[in-house]
Amino acid sequence: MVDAVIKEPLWKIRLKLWMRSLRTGWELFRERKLAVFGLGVIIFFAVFGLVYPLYPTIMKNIFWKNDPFGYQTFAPYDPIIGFDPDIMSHPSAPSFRHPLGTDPLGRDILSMIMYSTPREFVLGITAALITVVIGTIIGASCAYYGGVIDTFFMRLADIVMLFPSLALLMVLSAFIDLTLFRLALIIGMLSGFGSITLVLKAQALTIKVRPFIEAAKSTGASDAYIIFRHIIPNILPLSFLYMMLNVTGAIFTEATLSFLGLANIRMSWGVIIQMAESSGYLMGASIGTYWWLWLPAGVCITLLCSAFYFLGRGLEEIVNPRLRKR
Amino acid sequence: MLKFLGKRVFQIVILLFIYVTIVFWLMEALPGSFLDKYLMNPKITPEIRENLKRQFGLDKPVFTRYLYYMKNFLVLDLGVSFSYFPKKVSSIIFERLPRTVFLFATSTLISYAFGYNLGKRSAWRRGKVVDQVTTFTGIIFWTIFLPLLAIFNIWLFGVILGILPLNQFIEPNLWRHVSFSAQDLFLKLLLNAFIFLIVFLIAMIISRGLKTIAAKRILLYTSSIVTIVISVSIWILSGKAIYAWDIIKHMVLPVFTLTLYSFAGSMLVMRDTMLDVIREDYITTAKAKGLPDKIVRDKHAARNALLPLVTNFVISLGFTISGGIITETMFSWPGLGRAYLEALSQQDSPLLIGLLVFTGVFVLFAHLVADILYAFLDPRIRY
Amino acid sequence: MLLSVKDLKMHYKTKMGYVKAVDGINFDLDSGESLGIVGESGCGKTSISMTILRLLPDNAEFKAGSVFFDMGNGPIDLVKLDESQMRKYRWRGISMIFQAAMNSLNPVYKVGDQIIEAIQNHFPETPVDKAREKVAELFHLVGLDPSRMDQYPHQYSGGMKQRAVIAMALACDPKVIIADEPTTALDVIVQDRILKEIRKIQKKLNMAMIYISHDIAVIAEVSDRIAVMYAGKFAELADSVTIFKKPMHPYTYGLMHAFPSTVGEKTDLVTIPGEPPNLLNPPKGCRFAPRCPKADQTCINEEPQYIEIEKGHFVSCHHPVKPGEVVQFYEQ
Amino acid sequence: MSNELVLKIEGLRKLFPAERRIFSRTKYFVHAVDDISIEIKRRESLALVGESGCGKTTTGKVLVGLEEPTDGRITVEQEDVTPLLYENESSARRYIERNYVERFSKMDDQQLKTLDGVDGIYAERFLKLSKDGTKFISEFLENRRVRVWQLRRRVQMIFQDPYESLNPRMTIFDIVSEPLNIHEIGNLKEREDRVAEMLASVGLTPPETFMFRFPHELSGGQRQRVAIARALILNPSFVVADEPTSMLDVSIRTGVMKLMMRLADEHNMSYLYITHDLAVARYMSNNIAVMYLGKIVETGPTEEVLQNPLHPYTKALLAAVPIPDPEQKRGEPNIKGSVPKPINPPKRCRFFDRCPYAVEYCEKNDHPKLVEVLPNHKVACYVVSGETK
Repeated sequence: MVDAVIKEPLWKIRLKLWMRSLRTGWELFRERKLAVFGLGVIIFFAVFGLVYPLYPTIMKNIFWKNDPFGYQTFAPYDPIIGFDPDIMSHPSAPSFRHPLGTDPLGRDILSMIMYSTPREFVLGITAALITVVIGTIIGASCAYYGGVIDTFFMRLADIVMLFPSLALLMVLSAFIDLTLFRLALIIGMLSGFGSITLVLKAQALTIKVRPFIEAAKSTGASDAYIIFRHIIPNILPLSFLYMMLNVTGAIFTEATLSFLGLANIRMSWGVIIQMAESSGYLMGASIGTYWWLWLPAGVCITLLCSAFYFLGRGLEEIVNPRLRKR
Repeated sequence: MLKFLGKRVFQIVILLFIYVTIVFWLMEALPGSFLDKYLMNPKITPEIRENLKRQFGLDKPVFTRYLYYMKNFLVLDLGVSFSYFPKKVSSIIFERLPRTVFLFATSTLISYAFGYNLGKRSAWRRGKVVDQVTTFTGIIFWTIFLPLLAIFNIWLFGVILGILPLNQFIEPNLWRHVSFSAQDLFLKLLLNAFIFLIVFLIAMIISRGLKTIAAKRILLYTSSIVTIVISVSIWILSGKAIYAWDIIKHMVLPVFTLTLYSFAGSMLVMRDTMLDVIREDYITTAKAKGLPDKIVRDKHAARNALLPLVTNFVISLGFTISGGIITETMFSWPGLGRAYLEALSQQDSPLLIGLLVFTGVFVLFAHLVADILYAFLDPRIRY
Repeated sequence: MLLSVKDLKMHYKTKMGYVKAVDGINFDLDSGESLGIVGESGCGKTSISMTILRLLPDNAEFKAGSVFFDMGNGPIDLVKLDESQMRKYRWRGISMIFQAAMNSLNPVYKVGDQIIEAIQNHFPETPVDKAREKVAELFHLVGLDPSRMDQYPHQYSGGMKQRAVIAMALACDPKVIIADEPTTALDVIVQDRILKEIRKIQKKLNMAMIYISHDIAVIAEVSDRIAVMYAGKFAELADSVTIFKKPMHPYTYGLMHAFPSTVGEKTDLVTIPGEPPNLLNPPKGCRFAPRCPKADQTCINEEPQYIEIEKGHFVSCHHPVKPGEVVQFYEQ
Repeated sequence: MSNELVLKIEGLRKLFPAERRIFSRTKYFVHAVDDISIEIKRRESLALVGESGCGKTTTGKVLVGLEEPTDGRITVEQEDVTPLLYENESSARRYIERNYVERFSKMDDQQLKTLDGVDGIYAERFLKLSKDGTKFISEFLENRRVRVWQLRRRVQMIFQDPYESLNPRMTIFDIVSEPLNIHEIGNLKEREDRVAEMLASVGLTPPETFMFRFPHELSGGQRQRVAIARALILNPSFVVADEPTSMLDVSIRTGVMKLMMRLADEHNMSYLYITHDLAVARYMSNNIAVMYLGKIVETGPTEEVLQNPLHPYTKALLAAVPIPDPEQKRGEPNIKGSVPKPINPPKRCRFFDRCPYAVEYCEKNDHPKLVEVLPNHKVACYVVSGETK
């Protein structure tokens, strides 16, 4: 053959193919209204978190124009050490100055929520990524090799799943200083070695028995080649889907731990609610009076969690052909 | 079947052994000890501390204590609690167990009944508005931040509507002068509910033999109404009805919250499996046989989709403790979850280990039950 | 005429447009007669049966045509019935043996009960023991041990499931049975036995049957008349001997010569070049034109009429093959 | 050269444990393939015919190294490749020990010299090493890894299901070039050329329009052509084809069949054509072997066996094949029952339970051996070979 058959560099072709599959995926995805809603909410929160640095500046230029000194000293929009001296009693109800009110320490709730947003993302995605990487590799290897490796990891998963994860994290919080990253790591590992391995292994098993694996084997492919070139690419969509669902779990766990005051995180949505609870604003009739202390943060947790869940389920219908419409 | 069960029990015992070991060493690794808080107390001299230490068995080396613990565990002795000294861990657990289990059993039962029905309908009308709306609300409730839901419910029903008590197990003012304990009454209530359940089940089994649907309904309704009337009158006659009512009233809000939270999970599971089943050829066959839609849906599709739901149900019952922590904290409900939180803050390690171990046993037992149930529901599975 | 299908059209709606799965199908069926429909995968042959029974998925759209069915009280157009009336005709009038017989039994119910269910659905006054008798009778008929009716489907072998499904199809004494690939997953010897069994029962009960298969040899075995389907339309319909000896449509001709046989001389096999068209947008003229060696400009532009060339021999082709003519398919 | 044997299987056995036990030894085995012998000459093809579960696919899988043989010797082009088919080296060692060293050390030099065929080659080598068993084994296993690789290049397989045998996440180029990739042949440019050439020769022209498509964008026939291209890109001397056309539509099937025949000619290779369809076997093979429950019951030239079947099972199989001609009437397949599972089969003719001609003799004796009844036409049946008298 004299002519070059492939006219473009290979990477360019692959990029094109990739873009094309992305586009068809998006076509399918667009039909799932709930998933699009989820994606919308996620994008909203991402933007919400990203514009945080602008928020104090804007507020300063509107409300503190005449008192730059006070703004400097009390840093009224600082999520951790802020205080607004011009308001008589804290917590104060939402006003123009503080769109979501202030907490008992005089901090601006909106700035607290905004400040926490990127942290929730980082935590959720890190934890989910760890989970999925562990789960995919172990699941694929267990399915492919079987035998001792399989038995070991399956029993390990059994034991990990035996622990009520929240209770275990609570115990761990007593001797591990649960910072954001450590928490992400632990949550990620707990679910990575647990249930997700089972699911991904089951999927990998269905891949393993398909003839193209045998075809590769009969050509002389090594075990690692088959696992990484054939099995993992085929379970990757499912892994990605579980990653989305795991983000939900991780954010939820973090919020609960923070709410119980067991995580060493200075500021997060869970911490905001915990603040309200520990200073007694969730008791009896004051619940309704001081709604801004718990409602916005709680709604944020719920919304972000469900957004990732919606996204995950939307993806599931693309990834899992059995759920597609005929 | 027996062979399989034997194998499974053997597996469970080994798993449990490893689990208990891990839990024990995990607790040993906890920094500090229960006695640390007496360090600052001038009234407790070092001698007394030594004495306490000996009493608690903390003077022996860790490994001896581990062996000791395992030996005791074999005879189901979970040791003595530090903070409730000299109460046994097992007695604390069994005192609180009924409250937690009742809370969860009721809410799980209700939510699965709801979830089963809703999931079934939603899958059958997939893609329609009904389906979209149920799925949407389902996911929102499934991912809702549980404390938020609890606070919201307290606010709505306790504060705004004012029809339900906010939290706690009983109203202390009411119970100040009574001679009997709330626990006793609660157990009797449980017994009552249990009897009602049994009567209902028997009526169900009998009604299977009946020919017409009307007869079935009459039998079910009369038997349940009669039992309810009899038990209510007994409560009134004994004069304890207001106290019983008090307990029930306190239970409504936590049960409602938990039901709301967990019905979504079962509904989504039901919907997903149902969607799988609907594509099967036997569903098309059933339709081709000229069966009405409702029968195809209920008898053919839902029956097959039931299997994963049942496993899910049994296993979710097993996880009552960790689920209980938040709910019980929010509603000041003195159950196992609260006990766990208290034990953690008190560093009462025997109680902590005991609670974790107990959960483990409970979960493993639930798995076993799920296996057996599965074999009954799915004729293809013969162990 | 027991069943008469007139200009039946049913399309599937997809994002890319309409898949014209059934596009103008005509045929008649008399009682006691068996009609075979042969076609390649994806030509729409299964959709015909689903359209007749109105068991279509959500995205299917019924376009046109009518299905006249005579239960003994004059022909009724099934297309015009509402869902609850239609239900009465399913199984009692027209029953089916499904493509994947292995999966058409519900795994959680006993086989006998599933058949009884069908009987009691259409004859609600039948007592259970009467129904059980009927099932035992049916089991005898299809060569199954009646004691097996209290077993679950997973306890049956592949061939037995197939027989049970046939018994189920016979449960309400239907006038017509549609058998969609009734033996595809089975081994040759079992397949042969079951085909003979069905044929025998059909003769005995004087039922009408429609066989649907991709395997022309199987169809030849069991049908009196054969319809060859190509891309949503019938290419040719005639009695089975004519189809084999004097095929008029080039596609039929190609099929006949593409099939290897164990008997007779080892002849050269014909290869029909190309692939069947995509039913999303089939060729404008004759759908076989792009693969046909006899195609000319007319074939490409004009759709051929489906006409009765001889008595009982329908062909839709502009240039039918003459008897004795050798069609030379070009190789790829 | 044309008479050269490409593949020779002697006494191949493959047992699968029918149950798994942890503490005791397995007692029940499925005799999937039980003592079969096959020979294939270069450029000739053998069809292995039988119903599902008769062990024909297992035989093919053993040849390409997807299953380990339990027993028997497999020779590819005058080389004993059996040690290469074992997963671990110790079983390979044991095999050589048992099959060569023990046998050869019992013979004297004169006897060893008279051995012919493959045995002769190895006997010569054994003598050269002055009958040193350990040396012989280590030389036998020399470069085992590399030779396993080379074997994989020489023996390839085409699978039944064109929808399942191609990885849905790989492009056609990736799939076809995968063997080159694994065997590290050529650089990217050369691989491209070879893939393009191969695609063109299996009829996927022009190749560049197909190279970067995904399997689901192709039709069944095109996919099977891709699978054939993948199998042939390493220029194997021998291909195991496991029902490659059974899932294809008739109008496409003949094209693929003809393509396979043409490629066999062009590439000088042979097929082991596994099929359940006697009619297809007729067109695709020179010789045929009919299998029943792990045993070959009849073998011979294809035309001869089809025109003159001798074994009752072959007769039944032939009678059951539907004929695409409504006027042709054929006999009833007069055998009883259905295929049993070959779990620890009793020591008698495997076909005894279903055989219409079975006599007491068939039950009393072990499964009959293949006997040459007509020239080149062998049958394993006591009744046919006349042993019962």
